[in-house]
Amino acid sequence: APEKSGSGTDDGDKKSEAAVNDEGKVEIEFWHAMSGSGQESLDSIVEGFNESQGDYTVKAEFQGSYEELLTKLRSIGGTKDAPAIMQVFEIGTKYMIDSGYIEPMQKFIDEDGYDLEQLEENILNYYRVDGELYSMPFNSSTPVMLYNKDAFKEAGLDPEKAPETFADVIDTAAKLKTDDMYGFSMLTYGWFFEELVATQGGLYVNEENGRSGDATEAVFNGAEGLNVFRFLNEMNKAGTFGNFGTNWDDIRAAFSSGKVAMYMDSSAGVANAINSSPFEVGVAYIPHADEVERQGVIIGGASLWMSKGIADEEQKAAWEFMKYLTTPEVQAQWHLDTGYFAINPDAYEEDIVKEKWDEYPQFQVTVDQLQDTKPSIATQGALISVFPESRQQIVTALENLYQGADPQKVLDEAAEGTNRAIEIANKTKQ
Amino acid sequence: MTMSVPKKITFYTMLTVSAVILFFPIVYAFMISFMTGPEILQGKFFPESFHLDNYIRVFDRLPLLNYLLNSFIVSAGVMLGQLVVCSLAAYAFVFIPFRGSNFVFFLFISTMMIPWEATMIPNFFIIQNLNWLNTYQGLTLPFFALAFGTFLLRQHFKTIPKELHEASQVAGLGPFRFFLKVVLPVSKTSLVTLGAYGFLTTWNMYLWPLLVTTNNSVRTVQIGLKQLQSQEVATDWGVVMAGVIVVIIPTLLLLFLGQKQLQKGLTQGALK
Amino acid sequence: MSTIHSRPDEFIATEHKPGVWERSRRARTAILYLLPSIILFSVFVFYPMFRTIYLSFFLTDQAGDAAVFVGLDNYKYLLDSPAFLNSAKATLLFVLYTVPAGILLSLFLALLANEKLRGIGFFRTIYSSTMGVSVAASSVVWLFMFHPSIGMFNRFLALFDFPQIQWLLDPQWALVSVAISTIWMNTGFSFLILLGGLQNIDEHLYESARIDGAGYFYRLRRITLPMLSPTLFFIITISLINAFQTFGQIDILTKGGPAQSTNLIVYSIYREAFVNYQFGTASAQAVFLFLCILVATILQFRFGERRVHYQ
Amino acid sequence: MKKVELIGISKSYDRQKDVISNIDVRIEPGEFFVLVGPSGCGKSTMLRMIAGLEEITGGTLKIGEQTANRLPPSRRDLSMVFQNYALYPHLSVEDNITFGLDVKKVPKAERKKRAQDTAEMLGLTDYMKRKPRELSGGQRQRVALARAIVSEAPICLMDEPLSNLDAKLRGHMRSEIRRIQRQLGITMIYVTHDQVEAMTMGDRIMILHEGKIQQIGSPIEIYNHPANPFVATFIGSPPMNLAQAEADPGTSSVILPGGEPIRLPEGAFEGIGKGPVTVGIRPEFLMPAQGTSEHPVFRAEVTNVEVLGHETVFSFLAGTEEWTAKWNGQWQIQPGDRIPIALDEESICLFDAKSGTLMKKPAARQLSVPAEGAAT
Amino acid sequence: MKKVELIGISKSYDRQKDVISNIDVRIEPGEFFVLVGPSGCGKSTMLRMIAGLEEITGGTLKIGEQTANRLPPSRRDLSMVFQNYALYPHLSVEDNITFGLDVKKVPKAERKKRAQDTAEMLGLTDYMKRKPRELSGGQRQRVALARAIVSEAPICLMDEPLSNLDAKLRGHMRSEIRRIQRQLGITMIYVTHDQVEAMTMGDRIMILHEGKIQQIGSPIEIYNHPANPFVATFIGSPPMNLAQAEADPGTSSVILPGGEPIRLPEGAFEGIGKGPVTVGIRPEFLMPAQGTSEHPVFRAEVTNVEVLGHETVFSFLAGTEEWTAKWNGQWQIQPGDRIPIALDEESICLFDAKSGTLMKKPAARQLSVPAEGAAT
Ligand SMILES: Nc1ncnc2c1ncn2[C@@H]1O[C@H](COP(=O)(O)OP(=O)(O)OP(=O)(O)O)[C@@H](O)[C@H]1O
Ligand SMILES: Nc1ncnc2c1ncn2[C@@H]1O[C@H](COP(=O)(O)OP(=O)(O)OP(=O)(O)O)[C@@H](O)[C@H]1O
Ligand SMILES: [Mg+2]
Ligand SMILES: [Mg+2]
Repeated sequence: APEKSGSGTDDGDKKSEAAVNDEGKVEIEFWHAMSGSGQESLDSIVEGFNESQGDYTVKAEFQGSYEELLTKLRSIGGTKDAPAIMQVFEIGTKYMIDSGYIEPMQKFIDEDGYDLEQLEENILNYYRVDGELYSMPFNSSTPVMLYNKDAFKEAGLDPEKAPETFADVIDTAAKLKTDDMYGFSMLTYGWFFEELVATQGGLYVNEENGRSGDATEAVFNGAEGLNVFRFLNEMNKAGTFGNFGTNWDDIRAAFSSGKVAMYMDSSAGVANAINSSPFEVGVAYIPHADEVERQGVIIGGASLWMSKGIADEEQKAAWEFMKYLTTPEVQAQWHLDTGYFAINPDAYEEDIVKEKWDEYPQFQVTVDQLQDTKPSIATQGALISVFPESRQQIVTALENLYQGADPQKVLDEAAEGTNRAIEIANKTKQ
Repeated sequence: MTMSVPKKITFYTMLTVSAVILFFPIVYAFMISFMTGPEILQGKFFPESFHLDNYIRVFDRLPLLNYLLNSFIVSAGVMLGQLVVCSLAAYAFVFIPFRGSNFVFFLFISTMMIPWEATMIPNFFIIQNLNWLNTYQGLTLPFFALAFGTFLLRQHFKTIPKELHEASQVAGLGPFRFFLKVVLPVSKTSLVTLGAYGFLTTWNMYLWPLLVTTNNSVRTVQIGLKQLQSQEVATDWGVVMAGVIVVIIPTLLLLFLGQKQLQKGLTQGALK
Repeated sequence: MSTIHSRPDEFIATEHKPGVWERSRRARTAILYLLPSIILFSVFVFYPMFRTIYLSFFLTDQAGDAAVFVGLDNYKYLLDSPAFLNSAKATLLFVLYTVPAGILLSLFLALLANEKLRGIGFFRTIYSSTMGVSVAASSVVWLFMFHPSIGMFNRFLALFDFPQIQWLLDPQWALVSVAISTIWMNTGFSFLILLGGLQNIDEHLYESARIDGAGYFYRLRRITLPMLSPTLFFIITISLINAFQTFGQIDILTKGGPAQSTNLIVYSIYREAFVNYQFGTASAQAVFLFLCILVATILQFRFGERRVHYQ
Repeated sequence: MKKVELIGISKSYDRQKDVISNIDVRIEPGEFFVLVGPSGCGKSTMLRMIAGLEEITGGTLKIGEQTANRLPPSRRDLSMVFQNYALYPHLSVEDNITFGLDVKKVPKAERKKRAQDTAEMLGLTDYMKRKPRELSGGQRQRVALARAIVSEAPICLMDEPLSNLDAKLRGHMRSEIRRIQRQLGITMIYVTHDQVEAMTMGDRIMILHEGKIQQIGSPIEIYNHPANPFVATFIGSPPMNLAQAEADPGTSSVILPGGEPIRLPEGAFEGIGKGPVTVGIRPEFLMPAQGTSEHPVFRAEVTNVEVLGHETVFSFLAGTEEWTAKWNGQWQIQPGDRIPIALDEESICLFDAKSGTLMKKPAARQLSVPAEGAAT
Repeated sequence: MKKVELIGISKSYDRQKDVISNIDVRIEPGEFFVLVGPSGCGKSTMLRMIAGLEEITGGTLKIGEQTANRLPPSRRDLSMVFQNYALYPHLSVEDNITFGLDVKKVPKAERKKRAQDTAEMLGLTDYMKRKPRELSGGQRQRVALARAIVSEAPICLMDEPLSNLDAKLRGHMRSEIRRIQRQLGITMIYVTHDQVEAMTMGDRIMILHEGKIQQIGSPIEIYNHPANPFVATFIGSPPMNLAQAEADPGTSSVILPGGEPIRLPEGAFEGIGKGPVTVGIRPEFLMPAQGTSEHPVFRAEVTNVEVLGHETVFSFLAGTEEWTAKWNGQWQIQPGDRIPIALDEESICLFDAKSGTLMKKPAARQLSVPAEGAAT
């Protein structure tokens, strides 16, 4: 059987030598999953850091998608091949904490007296477990609803007033529907479902969304979840819902080419939607069930983790890099390049951001939605180690729903699948 | 030999229609690689102008030349390794009849049935334990033995007239020299086919190179292609397609050259 | 490598029967040639395979190590799981869609391109070109062509006022769509192999048949196909195995959806192993797939190779 | 019954050098036409052009009344035996034989019958179920032959169809092929290297050399009046003896180099001037000198002897040339012997030394059986 | 120079029927040994066993002093011409020829020289750069031949090496092969269908029939004293005429069925009793009856005539059998003619009707040249 050198439980003191490069600087690796324009921006940030000081060099290495990166981490974690910094998606948080390969961020925050107040509270909330911050938030996004203002006008609707509740959306979608255009659409992706549940204050799993202990059961098939499925089902039955699959680019292309009038997207996709659409694009909060008050959104995206068991110098380098990342200037650039939120809200005061916002006032909406979020267990997001599998269950449930299956039934099936995964995970964890 | 004119016309028509249909996706990708974002969304076929912006951006963004070179080294390495290992094995199966030959052959074939995805993780541990992460041998060695290649060559070796084997034996050729001097040259077609196959599949590999490399030193070009596509942030299709074109041009080129070589081999050495 | 020679034959048979050593001489020579393959296969295929089989009897922990022995539970679970049965069914359907059609298409192209016509080299190059396009690259292009709103297929349909098809989003169509793109991707390779086989057929046989007055299709049936049988056998076997193991295009085109309709076994294995990190069930699926392909291949060798004619 | 006509046919494989040039010949319906020539002279090429397997690079080919240059082989209605057999390796002997009938949709019963008859004729009955690779060389050739015979096409092309058979079987096959050809009135074009086949089977023989026609005529005509030294040495085995000599019409003799003059009969020099000529004489006209001979006799040293059973062939030095003589019976001659040889001067022929054209034919020598009742 | 010895060799392809059975023969070092027999009798099989290409299913094969049953072909140090040439399609003619030398590490210069010499001898010089595919049948055969010749191995096996060559070239090749074989002292085992080759090249001939030895002996011995009717009809062309007859030692004559009795010379019936015998006579001993003949003459109706140029072969009915006669010269005989034929009774041989063993040999008939000076 393959052995993993040093299984990460108690090697706190046998720390290795720090890797030093030709120029005498401590060199650390930073594994990330940023491709496309994200990578472009990230590379320039890393370059900025390397030039900003003389002691450390960070090497950013792309390691594939979030899943692929995590797979590699699971195999290499705790060995000498492991990097100092790694980017892991939000739903990997629970796994990372349990893995034992990582050094909680809180340790450095405390040692260094770093002021966490400067960072966006609603983002930190997600990554804070038992009051401790385990990883440094990095690329964060939330869902928003985009709509075609021109289509609104054509349908005789007020383009400045987007629908807010499920019922509103259903109505509006019906009005917007034409031969060529669907009223509403949503990527078949578990994240959006989680958001629509959370904004109603609904939980995903028990044990306070897994934050007060290991979750043992999925609860998303309760009333809130059912609301979401009914909402989608109603439009789908009415033919006003367009299904554009599981691919981000497909649904975006559908919107930009006028095949659908409203859809849910990530805040990170707003800029592109505006740029590539030949019509005016409106941005709105995500809808919520009529009978409840809007709670807000959960943060999505990824955060940065630090390895345990590496040389102190290397950890120091990693920490310095993370601090650099959170500066307003860097965050401002990051926000503009990618559309992800700035984790440091001061960034929004930077001139370059202001200029941009003047040009794209829609951005304001995304930030407002985040800042309007009411902190709660629901909007903090669930913590389970089998999240990826659970999301698949949701995708399957949604697909079955669109094929005409009963909302409650598909939702229960998804919960059942999730339960089994949770059960196995708990069983195999000593 | 000769063909009547109407027959010729029929053939050319069929040839052309098939060629157009078959080649369309590649042309399409080529066209898109020159388009801007909005153009693509409008679903056009011809770009407004053939500007090279997308290509410039591709090369700007990634050390693509470096990736291409790595891809080339890895693919050529795998190709050569496969040719050597597979032809040796196929030769034994066809020309050295021994007891249990069928069994061993089937054992080989059975390796084809094991989905690579299922054994990738254990293999990754092997490479890691050998300390071969970020090395060319880690990228190439696991692919040297190829049941498919052995099978392909075996099928071809079987069509070599037995008289050739006999004539060489009488001429005093040992098995290894018969292999070198007759079997390999006579099987040029299959070797080129297998070579092309090995090269191209290696060139096109993504998951394994990604897994066993952690930095750019030996990374291949398919990883670069993946880096052009985004997950949550919108993908710039023009750039991606430009990447696609850059990545497939070397393989297409190789295929064209190989094709030429094949043609020559075919006309020269056809077995009767 | 060049040191491999046949052993000098010291043991010339006298009257008595040759000994075991002598009788195994050929086997020993053969082993020398097979050794590189055997070593590599053992390390990179057989060992991981046994590990896979081993893991299939366990539940694995988050690091992918065997944690709880469950015996055949993983298999039982799979056989009860509608998702897996659906995967198995989809895989079978996919094989049915792609293999015969793909081989027929390549055979058709190879026959076309086997004619001695001016400029045939150009067509051969075009036909084999899809082999030069990686699965990833071609999937991206096909994704585009299948696009429900801006894809060329739907534009084409619109041109003739046909109803639009949700190629990759309609569970009725998704598998077919993936199959179509897969056939395209495999065409180049099958074409090359078949063309090579065709070119190896002795021209005299055709000449003889033409003098007898055999028409094109008669020659095809009575000479080409039988003489091509080793190649056909090969390509059918390979296509079968490849079809069972399709992965890349699924990952890019549909990710197993919609409604699991394209969740082929290998993709399901991948998801189970790489995303869900359930090596136990993933391994069980892999073993199951292995057995399926094994059976298909044994059948193919038993009944297929009998009809194959080697020179 | 169809005629085959070649008008100015030529062929080049590389578009540079003609392998066949300017062939003009008309093969009559029902004729047995034999094609001979040294290895590589273009015989197979010519057959293949007639069959439509090889493109004709120049000239016109007519089959029946039709111009056939571009006619596909299948529409020429002929059968062919290939030099390398071209058997279908995947079909049994029986299926190989019936392949063509199958194509022509001959009813199954008849197909079977015809195949069996032909197989029997060729001694293949025991091998009907075998694959070609399990046959001996001669058996393969017979299958190839059977395939052509069974089709009964009006034109049949055979490329050395008997080369791998033994003398006895070959003798049998010769007459069988001839019989079938006559019976069905097939137009046969037959390539062979065998003197006996050429002489006994053909209505006419065409001799090809480096792609050019040397002579066309009936076997006896060619044997007796070879158009040039090439034909003279090619037909007849052992070949005709040749030597460069001086013609002296004054004394009515030819003078071999370093040899005595040989007086030729009256009238032999009609139309021949003094000067160099090529002298030719067939080995059988160099006879054992017995008692007092009416023919000129000379002595020569024997260089090589082959005793064939019914005859003895030996070579000797005639001036600078090595000549061969053929004597009936088994002679006890040793290389080195000097023996007296009589030369039948009437059988000498003379060729123009430069152009090679036949200037003096050998005397006609038709033997006939004494009239009925003349014998004791 | 190595001897080849076959001791009780037999061979079966299907482990049921022997294709070759119980062959015992010792081929002497430097001997030219010819193997003949009808198509399919096992000649190629025997060669292939000697070469080590076919498993020997019974008996012992010795090459030199070594038991070679399990020796790999490459270590038997022999060369072979295959019946179907077995040329390497990917190599040029030159490379095909030098292939074996290459293997034996002959220095490059010598290799080239030997290849060129051989090619010249075989008339292949112009084709050295071609691939086998671009050669005519005869040219291919010559390449195969060149490959064997050039290797100068002490044992050489040839399987019908001249079957695709024309008479002239064949004559040339015959003497060349013989010359090389003598010069290098090669032990040659040579399969042929050609009577002339068998008679002129072999030191000894072995006649095989259905896998069994019929006779081994020098060519003339076999011609003159065929061991049985099979050999008698197999060697000699046209074959010996046979008929069933009654021996009557009392009158010293044999009586053909429905024919007159033929009186044989004194002593012919030594050891032969009254009863059925097989009568055999070679065609050349059925002579034209000229004037008053010392031989018995009979009249027969001619059924078929072949005029070969230097001789005429015709068949006629002798009782119920069809016999052939061979007369020198070109005879004007038509089928249907009744002609008088003289029979050289001394040349008759008698075989046991059942076992087929030769009981009466034909009279020895050695002709010799008149002693030096006897001629005019
Ligand atoms: N591979 C084989 N399997 C079965 N039978 C075979 C095989 N090879 C040859 N034979 C049979 O063995 C017999 C002897 O064949 P062989 O080739 O030795 O004949 P041969 O004397 O060389 O004839 P030919 O003069 O026609 O070449 C033939 O009847 C043939 O059909
Ligand atoms: N495909 C080819 N390409 C080039 N040259 C060829 C080709 N086929 C034949 N030749 C040449 O053309 C000439 C005539 O060949 P052909 O086969 O007609 O000879 P042939 O008279 O049948 O001889 P043989 O009696 O030896 O069979 C030969 O010199 C040969 O080398
Ligand atoms: Mg020829
Ligand atoms: Mg033979």
